[in-house]
Amino acid sequence: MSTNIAALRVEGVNISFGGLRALNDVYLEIGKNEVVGLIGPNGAGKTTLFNALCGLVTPDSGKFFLDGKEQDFPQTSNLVDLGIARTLQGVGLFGDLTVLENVMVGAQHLAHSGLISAALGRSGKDEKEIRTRSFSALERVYAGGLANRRADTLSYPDTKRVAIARALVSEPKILMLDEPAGGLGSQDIEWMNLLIRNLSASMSVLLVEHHMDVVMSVCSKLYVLNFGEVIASGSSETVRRDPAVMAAYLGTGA
Amino acid sequence: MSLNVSNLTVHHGAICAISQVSIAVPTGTLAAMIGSNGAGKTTLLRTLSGLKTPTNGSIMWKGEKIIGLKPEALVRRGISHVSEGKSVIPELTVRENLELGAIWRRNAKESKESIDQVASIFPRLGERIQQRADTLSGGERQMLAIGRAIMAKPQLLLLDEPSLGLAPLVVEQIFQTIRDLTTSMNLTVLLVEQNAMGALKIADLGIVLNLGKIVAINHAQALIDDPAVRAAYLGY
Amino acid sequence: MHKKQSRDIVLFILGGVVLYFLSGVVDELRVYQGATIAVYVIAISSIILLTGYSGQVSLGHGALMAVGAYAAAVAHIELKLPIILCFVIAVLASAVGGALLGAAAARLSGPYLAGTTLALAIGLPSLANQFGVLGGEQGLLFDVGFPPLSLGEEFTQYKWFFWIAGLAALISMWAIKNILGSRYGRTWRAIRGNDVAAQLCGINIARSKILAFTISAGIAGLAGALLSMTIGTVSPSAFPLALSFSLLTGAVLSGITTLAGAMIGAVVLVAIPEIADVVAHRIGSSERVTTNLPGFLVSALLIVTVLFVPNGPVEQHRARKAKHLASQK
Amino acid sequence: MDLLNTFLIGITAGTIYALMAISMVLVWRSTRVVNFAQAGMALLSTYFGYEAVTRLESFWIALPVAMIGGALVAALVEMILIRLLVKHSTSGPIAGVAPIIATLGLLGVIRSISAMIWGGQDLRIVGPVSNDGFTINATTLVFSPLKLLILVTVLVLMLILSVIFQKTNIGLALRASAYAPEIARLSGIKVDWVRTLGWALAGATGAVAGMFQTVNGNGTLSPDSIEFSLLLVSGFIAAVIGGLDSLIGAVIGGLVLGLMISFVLMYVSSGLFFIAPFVILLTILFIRPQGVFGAKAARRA
Amino acid sequence: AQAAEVGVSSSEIKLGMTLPMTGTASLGYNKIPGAAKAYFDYLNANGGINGRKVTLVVKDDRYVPTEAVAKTNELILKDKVMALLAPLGTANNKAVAASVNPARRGIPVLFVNTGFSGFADTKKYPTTYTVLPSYIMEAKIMGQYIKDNFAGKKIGLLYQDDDFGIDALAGFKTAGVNFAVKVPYASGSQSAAAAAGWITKFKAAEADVVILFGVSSATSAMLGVAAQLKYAPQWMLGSVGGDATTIKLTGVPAGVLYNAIGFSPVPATTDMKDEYVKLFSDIYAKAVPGSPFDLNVLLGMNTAFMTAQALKAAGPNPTRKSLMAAIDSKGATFANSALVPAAYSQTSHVGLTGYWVGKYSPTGDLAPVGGTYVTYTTDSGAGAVVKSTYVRPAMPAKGLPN
Ligand SMILES: Nc1ncnc2c1ncn2[C@@H]1O[C@H](COP(=O)(O)OP(=O)(O)OP(=O)(O)O)[C@@H](O)[C@H]1O
Ligand SMILES: Nc1ncnc2c1ncn2[C@@H]1O[C@H](COP(=O)(O)OP(=O)(O)OP(=O)(O)O)[C@@H](O)[C@H]1O
Ligand SMILES: [Mg+2]
Ligand SMILES: [Mg+2]
Repeated sequence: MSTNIAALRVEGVNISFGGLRALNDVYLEIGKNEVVGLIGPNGAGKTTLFNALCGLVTPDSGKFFLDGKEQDFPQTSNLVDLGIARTLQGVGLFGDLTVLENVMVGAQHLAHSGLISAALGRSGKDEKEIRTRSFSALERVYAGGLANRRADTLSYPDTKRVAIARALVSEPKILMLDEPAGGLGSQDIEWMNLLIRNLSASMSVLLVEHHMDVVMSVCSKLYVLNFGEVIASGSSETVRRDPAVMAAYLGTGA
Repeated sequence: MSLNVSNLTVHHGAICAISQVSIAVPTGTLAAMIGSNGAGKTTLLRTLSGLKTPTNGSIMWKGEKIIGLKPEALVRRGISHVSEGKSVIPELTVRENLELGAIWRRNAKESKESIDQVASIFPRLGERIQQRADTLSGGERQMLAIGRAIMAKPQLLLLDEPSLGLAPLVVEQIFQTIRDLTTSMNLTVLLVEQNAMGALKIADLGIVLNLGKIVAINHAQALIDDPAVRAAYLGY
Repeated sequence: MHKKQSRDIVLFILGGVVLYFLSGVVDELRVYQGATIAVYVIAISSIILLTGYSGQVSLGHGALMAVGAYAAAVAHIELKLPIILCFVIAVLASAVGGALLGAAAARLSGPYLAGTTLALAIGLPSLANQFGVLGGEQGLLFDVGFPPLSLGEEFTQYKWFFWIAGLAALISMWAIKNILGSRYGRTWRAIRGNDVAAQLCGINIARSKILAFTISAGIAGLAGALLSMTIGTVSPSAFPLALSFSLLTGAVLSGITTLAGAMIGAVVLVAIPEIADVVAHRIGSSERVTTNLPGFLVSALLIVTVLFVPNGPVEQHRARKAKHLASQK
Repeated sequence: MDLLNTFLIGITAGTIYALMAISMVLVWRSTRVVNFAQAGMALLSTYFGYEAVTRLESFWIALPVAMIGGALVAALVEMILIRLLVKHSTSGPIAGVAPIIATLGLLGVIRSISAMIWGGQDLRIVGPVSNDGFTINATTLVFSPLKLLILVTVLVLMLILSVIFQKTNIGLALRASAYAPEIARLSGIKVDWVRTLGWALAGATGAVAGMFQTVNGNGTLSPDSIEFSLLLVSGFIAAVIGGLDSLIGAVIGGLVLGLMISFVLMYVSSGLFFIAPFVILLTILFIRPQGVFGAKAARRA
Repeated sequence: AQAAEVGVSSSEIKLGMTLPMTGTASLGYNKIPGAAKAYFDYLNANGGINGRKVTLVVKDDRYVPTEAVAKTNELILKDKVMALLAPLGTANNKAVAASVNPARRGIPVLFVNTGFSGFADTKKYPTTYTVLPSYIMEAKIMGQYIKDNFAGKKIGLLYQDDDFGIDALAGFKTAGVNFAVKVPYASGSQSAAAAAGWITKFKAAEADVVILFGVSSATSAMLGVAAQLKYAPQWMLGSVGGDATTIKLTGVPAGVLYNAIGFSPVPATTDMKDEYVKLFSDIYAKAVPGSPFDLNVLLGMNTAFMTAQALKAAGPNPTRKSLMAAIDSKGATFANSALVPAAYSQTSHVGLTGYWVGKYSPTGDLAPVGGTYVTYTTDSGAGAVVKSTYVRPAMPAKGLPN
């Protein structure tokens, strides 16, 4: 059955920085329309794995499968074409662009007109298309009203929405979110939960998050990293009760 | 009364971020301040540490009026502020970042001891001591920021969302550390948190801020039990 | 969208008509200065594109102008091409130069880029001494010829320069405006804001930066060719370090991110020495003071500008208006 | 013999470039500003030194006078100009350009003021010791007591600065203030004072470079002198080669530049004076875009 | 009444000048306007030219061609000067000629301050008049001197790698001088460190005679460092960089210059027996007290003096045309301080055509060997170098044009 083919799979990923082994033989699989959580203590290597999947770090070794086909780890600027989008652990908006422009940058690849026609002022059609798409991406995160604000005047929760809209506008098949709920108040966290669940109808989501409420409520599968190794994986419920995970990460309170 | 804020009003240009706030935090008290995004929590802390000048009101610390004093002067009066969002200097090493915390005391030996202390609280930092801070993970940077504040041996500790980006286990640990430090060193702490439940659990005093105004101030446990607070800030 | 485009075109044509009539009424010196202003407008725009939009600093644009100027002169003298083609060649040649420099520059940040371009500004012009075709220190003549007779007996050489430079300025400003308003401009601003995020949006940073350098250099090359048209020769000493610096100054005076301000910067660059001369002679007491006062005034103006109007008068005005509106609400 | 002399020429020129580069590094470290007026400030300090020499007739008094003068000028510039600059243009593309423009403007202001006060003509400063080359076996080396003195002084200065930076917290405070003023403030560092101190140190170092460049040349000084123009460009290029953040880097950068130029002029062509630094700089930055001793951001996300 | 010429009114004749007043290239040359003005003031105080005062508008071009063009335009279009006087520098003059094109407007460019031979081309520069002997002439005369006095010796040459140097190389080639070593330098690079390098090269080639054919700062750097390195070949200094006063001001000990060979078209500036030097230095000392009287001053005043005669010769109501016609017909006979003939004629706008050879005294001043001026003359082409028989006409009374 074709649905069994994972949207994204990596195996045997190794990364070290100097003497430091940041990732050790890591594997991971995300099914279509699945929300997978990647959790683990600080410095376990979660962001590093994200970076490897995004071409920001080159793994020392490892295999990368997209839709079941093995290929090289992606180059950052190719991500969009591969159908992968990602948000950053910080927020990373373009401060002096408007919200709409921010999202439009994410839709860059839709433009086909070249420099000459841009210089002649003939890229209007492209622009219109990008604008429409960007606007609907903003609507999707309920941020349509912010379109003309400068990004650096937004409130913190709003910046998170816009960052997600910017990732969404390229209509990725795989969306990677790095701590989307970090720093949000309880109401916004609930909103984020809802959004992620809705998104999973049309894409796979890989999520790094320390907020266990979020993780537990949206993820169907979890991978736990510790010191660069996968120490547990499986359904959220099993992982949660895994004593090793509790000792390394969750503690008693969760 | 050790920290005494009365009728404090702070503006960002035309925006009024804090209006008519009065708080008293006795010595040795851990006060947790919660409130939704944009409530003005960060602004309040920045005013207390001298980074921002208020429009109106007064701040007394240990019986002295401190409005108008510069942050570097306030550090010498025992006020230490861990600002929001991983306030580390990426270009410096972990050790240098820590040393920075103790720099005003000009005592190399004490500084070394403090580093050992921080390393025992956050072993991860001990392992990374020679690395540049920009190699650290998000959570490690947060540890480093807190570590720097501890290095300063403060009497009033202002913490802005220290749990941001930390793993649950570490959050628990940090909260516990803050609690222990408060008690053992007779610290006064103002802890701003989005993790309202965690913060209130360890706090003596709870403060709820909304749209720049105080909407509730009470024993922490009382706030936890308050159904209105529970609904709005604790998520259940 | 399209409405805006056609409005732009109408505006630019209107601008051309105004310039046309202006050239008829003012005296010859002003016409000549007008031509210089037009040249500066183009050169400053190229800096605004590079620095204000793509965030790369160049202290060596004078050298890129030299590349364009030499290319035009060589094309004119050796290949005997018609003058308009010479200008096209100037753009292409300096764009190639810009692409090469840009490829090196894309890896460099802030002061390292400044250092490299500074060295370029010093080194490149003296390279001309090493090649015979470039005419050594005395350079090459670059004569665009007399105005066509059909324009009448009265039509002076300077007016002809002014027309050519003015038309070039209008066209290039229009093209730059379009580029900056398109996805290219947006991309550059995005990279400047956060390069990792831009990369994740599918932008090839190096390629984008090189493109900015290439376009900027091409425009600078056009300005260089026009500049050498107004002085009639191309020589290394026509493109000194001071030229690169004054372009940057002009860009700051214009507002480094406001293309519309390029006019202001250019006018100031041309007018200031004259004004400073007048002031110096009015207040100067001794010979020592009067000769050095203009230099002092120009430098002091620079400092005052970056201190108090760092984003340029246009942007300043815009910000003040926005603030005013906000406080009324 | 040629080889030795070429080497010696490069070394002495290089040590003075190194000194200038050090002063640029100090400014960069304390405020993240590339100071194009550094050579101008050195010129002004040297004029102070000239005033002292003509009145007191001792180079050894004039040198500290120049250093103190240089430190004061630099401190004033930091307090008045740079502080405002940092306040007004912190963000956006202007932040990268404003310091360049401001310091270029300052250079112009200093030059014209010097010309107004001291006139355009050459003024003389006599060096403390002879600049006549040492003679060995009847051949005269391009190395003199004065050049030896310069070499030693630069080394000593280097050492003093390194000790200040290693043994005290000033180095850390400088860097913290430059990279993250707010965090530095919250750590109890008097950021304004530290930045001023950084500039003052740079001003004093630049004054030494200016005094030495003057006596090592023909002993004359004028607002438009070639020696000072060279100091401006070479000091900056040396600092960039070294990596702008590192004192050692500045010294290596200065020496590398001095030696390479000397050898190119000697063995390739003496007409390549302005092309050589460009090629050297490009080559080094091509291999290491952040300079020899500069550090690069280790991780981006 | 007849239409008056631009820049000429009933009471005034206005002339314009651009040259580097500030900046690296200004050293020495920025004294020229003061010198010229000093003479014109003297002239005006003594009745001017037929009752008209001669005024000089000076603009600073910082030695940048674009500035020179802009400032010249101002002079012509705004200040409305009658003629341009003594603009300095090859590149600047070329830029001005190409862009401002004074020729097409019929504006005379009197006595350009450069020895570049190209400006003698009357087809290209029909209104331009040179005054200094060309660099080619100088090199040829030097070459002749070398043949006569240093046959078989190893010769070294320091030159600027631009037009200036190219002219020099051309002259030496015509004269048939073979160099053991040639050292070019880039303009603006003449520092002490660079000079040490040049010396190393000359030493390596074991040059006996070293010709310094560069600007003053190059000569100074070279001689200063040579003194430190105890390097003392037979020096031969070109006139451009050979002004003793300027060299000594840059700190070169006078002793180093001793016995060096030098060339000049005008008398030695210390030669107070010379009537021109005497008069000019008196006028200058009164006008600009405290400023030393050097070659730049002498040349500047000489230029002003020649200009005055040209204006006088141009008739009661001088026009641009009559001014140039006057030089063409009578220029060769204009009294002036130079000890060599001028070659102005209907077909040539070439000024002075030769040099006298002298040696520097122990105090570092150029003086004729044995007290008498021995002058040579030649052209910029293939013509031979010959001993000149030119006898300078006596100075008109009080140094005023007659
Ligand atoms: N460029 C680098 N050089 C050296 N060490 C690095 C580098 N990048 C990452 N590391 C180290 O690798 C480890 C993994 O970092 P990573 O950012 O992946 O952690 P994380 O799981 O995302 O943690 P957090 O939850 O705190 O964000 C950390 O200990 C970090 O210090
Ligand atoms: N530098 C600033 N300029 C203008 N307005 C500001 C500035 N900083 C904060 N504000 C505004 O002041 C108000 C209070 O902000 P503050 O950062 O203090 O809130 P907070 O409670 O810390 O929020 P969060 O939980 O998101 O950190 C907000 O409306 C914010 O938009
Ligand atoms: Mg992380
Ligand atoms: Mg906050």
